[in-house]
Amino acid sequence: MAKFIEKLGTVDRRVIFLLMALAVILPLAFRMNLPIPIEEGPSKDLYDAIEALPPGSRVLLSFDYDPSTMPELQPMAVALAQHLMTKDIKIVSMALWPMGVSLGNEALTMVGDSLGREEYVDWVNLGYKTGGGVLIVRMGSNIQTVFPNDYDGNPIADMPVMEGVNKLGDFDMIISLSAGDPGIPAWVMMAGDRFNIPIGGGCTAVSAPQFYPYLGTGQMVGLLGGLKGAADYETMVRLEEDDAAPGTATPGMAAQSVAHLVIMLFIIIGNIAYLSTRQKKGGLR
Amino acid sequence: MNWEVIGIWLGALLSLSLYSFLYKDNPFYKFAEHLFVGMSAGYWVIYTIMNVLVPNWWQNMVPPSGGFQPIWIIPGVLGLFMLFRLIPKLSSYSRLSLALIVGTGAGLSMTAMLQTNALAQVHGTIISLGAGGGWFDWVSNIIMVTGVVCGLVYFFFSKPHEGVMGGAANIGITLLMVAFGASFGYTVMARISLLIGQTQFLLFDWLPTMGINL
Amino acid sequence: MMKTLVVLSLLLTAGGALAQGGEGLIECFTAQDAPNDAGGGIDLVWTLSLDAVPPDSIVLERKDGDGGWHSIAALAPLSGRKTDNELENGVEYSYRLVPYYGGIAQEPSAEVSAVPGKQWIHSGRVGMLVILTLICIIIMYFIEQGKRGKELFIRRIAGLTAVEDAVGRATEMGRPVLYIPGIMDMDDIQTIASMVILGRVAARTAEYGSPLVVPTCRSVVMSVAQEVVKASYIQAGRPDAFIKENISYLTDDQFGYAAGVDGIMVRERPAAIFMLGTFYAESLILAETGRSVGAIQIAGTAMPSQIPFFVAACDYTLIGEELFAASAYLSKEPKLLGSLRGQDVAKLFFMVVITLGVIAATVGEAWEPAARVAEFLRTITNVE
Amino acid sequence: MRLAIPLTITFVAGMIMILQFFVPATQSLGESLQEWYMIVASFAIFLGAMNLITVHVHKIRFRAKNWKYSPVTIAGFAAMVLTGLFMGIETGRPFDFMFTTMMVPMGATMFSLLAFFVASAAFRAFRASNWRATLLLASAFIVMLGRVPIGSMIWNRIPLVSEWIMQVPNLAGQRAVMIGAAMGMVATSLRMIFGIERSYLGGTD
Repeated sequence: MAKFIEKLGTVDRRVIFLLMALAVILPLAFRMNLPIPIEEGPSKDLYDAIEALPPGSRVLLSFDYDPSTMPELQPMAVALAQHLMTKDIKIVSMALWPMGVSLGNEALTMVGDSLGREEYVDWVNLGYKTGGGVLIVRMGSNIQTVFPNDYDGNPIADMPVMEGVNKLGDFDMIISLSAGDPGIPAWVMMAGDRFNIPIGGGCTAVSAPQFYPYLGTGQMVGLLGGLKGAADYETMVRLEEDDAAPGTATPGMAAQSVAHLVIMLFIIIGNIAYLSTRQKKGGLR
Repeated sequence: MNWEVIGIWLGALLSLSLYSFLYKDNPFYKFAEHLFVGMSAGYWVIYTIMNVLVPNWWQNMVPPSGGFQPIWIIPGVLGLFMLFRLIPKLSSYSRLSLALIVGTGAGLSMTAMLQTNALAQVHGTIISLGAGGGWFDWVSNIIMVTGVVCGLVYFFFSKPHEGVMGGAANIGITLLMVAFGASFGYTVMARISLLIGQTQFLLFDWLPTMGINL
Repeated sequence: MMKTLVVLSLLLTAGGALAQGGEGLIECFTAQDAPNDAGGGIDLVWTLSLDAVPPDSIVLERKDGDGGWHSIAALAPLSGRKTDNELENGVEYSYRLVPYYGGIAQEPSAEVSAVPGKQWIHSGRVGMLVILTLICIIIMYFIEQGKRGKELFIRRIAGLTAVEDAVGRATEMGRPVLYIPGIMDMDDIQTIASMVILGRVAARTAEYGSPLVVPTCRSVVMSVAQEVVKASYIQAGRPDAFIKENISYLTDDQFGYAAGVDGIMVRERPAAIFMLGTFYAESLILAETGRSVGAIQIAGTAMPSQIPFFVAACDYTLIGEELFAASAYLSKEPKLLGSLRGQDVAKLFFMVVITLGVIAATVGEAWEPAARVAEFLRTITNVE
Repeated sequence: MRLAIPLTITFVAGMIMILQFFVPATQSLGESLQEWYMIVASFAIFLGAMNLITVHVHKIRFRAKNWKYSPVTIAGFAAMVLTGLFMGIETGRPFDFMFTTMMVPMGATMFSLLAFFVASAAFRAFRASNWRATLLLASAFIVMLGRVPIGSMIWNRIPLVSEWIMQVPNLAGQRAVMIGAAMGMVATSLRMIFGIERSYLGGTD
């Protein structure tokens, strides 16, 4: 037995890989389901900040990600669009990542169609321009010079949704769904800090800790972190709107939990094995 | 068989080839890896031409509405200098372009870093230890402030970490370890999410094309 | 603002109140030059009277050169502010607001005017300017001190003492050294720091004679790396050992790059791997693969989110600022050591500001003057 | 003196960028400079592409190890560039098709390899070998528990503890790293702008 435990401590990493694969595949294939409790936290903060906006407010939604982070960020895009549109908030969207344009369009069209919101009146997608932080600064003085047309080439000047929106300062909130650089830091630095616009965001779980300082200093009003954040938001939006379309984040959470448990189990096994070897060696470090 | 199915199969086969790397390096991985490097390099070339060089340079210099803006010759020439690296005799011209890139980057990040990563963080740390009111808030605030200060002591390079300095640096690095652990733990979830996304693709998009419906 | 809204909505539900013209409806309508801009902007601010029914919309009009009024924007009734942009500096502009009820224009508000101009100093950034100047002076002073030959101490940095061993080990095993400079371009300061360290590492590999492989994710980085390594080999008197092809470009794509570098790792089996620069998600893909081929790994980055992965998977990790200290440590060049000393003093300054600020804020809860000190420190560290 | 001109350019460009941050009146100058910089940096992509192709042609010609895969790289590159240049990049064109059906899944797959690597790294690195490592292990473990519903089933305070770790010790640690690194970056930028650091230009003084 002792020998077996010791062996576990140096197990080939391919065994770990195999178990991880099973931990994800099985719950998905058998559609396991687990409930999600909602607690106070950055996800709730973002939800509340949007709840506090009056109807007719204007929000800039920036899709700063690409398909590689879709599993986490796309459900957020859908849930946010759902929330904003139900509240009659106008959405102006754009992308700092080229691939974000079509992903954002997918989410906005889907939600817009289901809620009967019209493109150019209730929402618009300005598309992508390169430049990151620089682009944002330029939008701070004038949006039209940066985006004369939307992604489809329609001039934005005559769109009802753009009425009264000339520069970043005219937005009531900016939300960036961010997978890396450029993303939330650029918005916080170049828009939030410079023009005093509340910044909200969604990001992959990995980058969330690095944005906690922004939450602490109030540079951001709220944050959705990873699939958990997306599932939180989905749940909150659905509490409000029973007929909202079911999200994709919630089923994934089950697989998530099982895989988490497997990793934690590994850590425990690794430590038991380690401690038993150490004892054998007479407590040497 | 239609294009959508072909697309799903291409994606699935390439994904599986890359996953095979987890077992060990093999011809499937080598093939997918070489293809990925080549295709993505090609993608970025086209992307740069279509999204930067054409709209931000060419169309500024020769606007579609007519006319010619000579000022835009300068960045064009500096850009070409960059390519002079391919010609050994002229390669030193590329330094001019490099100088512009580095200078702009340095100036921009100097102010941005100081503002967002230093001053905003210092600003956020100037709190009253009693903020929040309860005894637990006191403890949290003290840990926070001591943590930041001791963490900074750890990054002192010009003094040996001995005595009081050593003690503080020790607290600092300990706290950094807690932070790294937390950050790691927090991330695990995201990484699994990605695997979930890919697994969903294989299970629910690819398998059905073979008539397997889970 | 909140109160206005509440009162307004109460009035709305009560209904019945009469539509009103701009004179009585719009209060405190002011125009002034937009602050901290490059000119061409005028800020217009107003509030709606609490006693009136809010209009359906408000149209902002500007008086043009010919003396006529022209509508420049239709605004939501509760917007309360608007900046008019792209005006000519130094020219006086006049504005008025016209409320609309049910599509019918009412009496316009009183006229206000302002002259747009550009500002020569951003009022919200003066504190930062002072601090930046101070930091720069401190750093430059210590660089001068270093140049003048003042003896400067530098503490041991574990990851860097290992550089020599790692390169030596690669030579003994007859395997290459792999250097990964991160995935960002030359405008990134971490990449620049990485290039400086690459120069030092190349000096060692030139001396020991083990091949140095540098795959890059950016074209500019590739050409800089070639220059830097070549210079080191020439300096070490081994220009013949410099192989330009070993420093190559793979792709700008983050994961395409990761796939390529993973391939290089398993096929070239480097004995030492350096990962220094800006890394994102690819950090652990590279570090775990490097680990599996049994290489000594020295990593370093200032990306807070990636440091934990390097700590977990590498033998040595340069944390944050240690990456920037590396070039000074490896070269022991006096001006770089001086710069490092200057950075320390700058950090000391921030520590003092934090400590003073926290004490003042804490004491300030009971004693007013201390609170003012804390407020002052908060103000100078606040940047708009 | 052949470094004098590049060093001057670095100095001027750096100073303009700093100036435009503090002096609103010079903002447009900074904006043009950044536009230029973007264009210049973009030209370099051809340099990289040339290098990639040369390296692989070289491999094929000299029958280097694994040379048989080099044509794959060249073909992939050519396929993207040629379809992009001659058939357009709009949705539905071959360029876009190859991008969405091949590159995107490959990128996502490489990214998702992390799930496996995170597991193996955690298994190996998180050992209670000394008290500091134990702290690292403990904080990682608690935060992991706090991120899944099972955590709150074990003890309903776990999400709160995990949140506290993220908001207090983690925040303090991140701040220390950020402030320290910012000083390193400011000093490095300063040395670049004033030409004290110039090894990136190649050659020696």
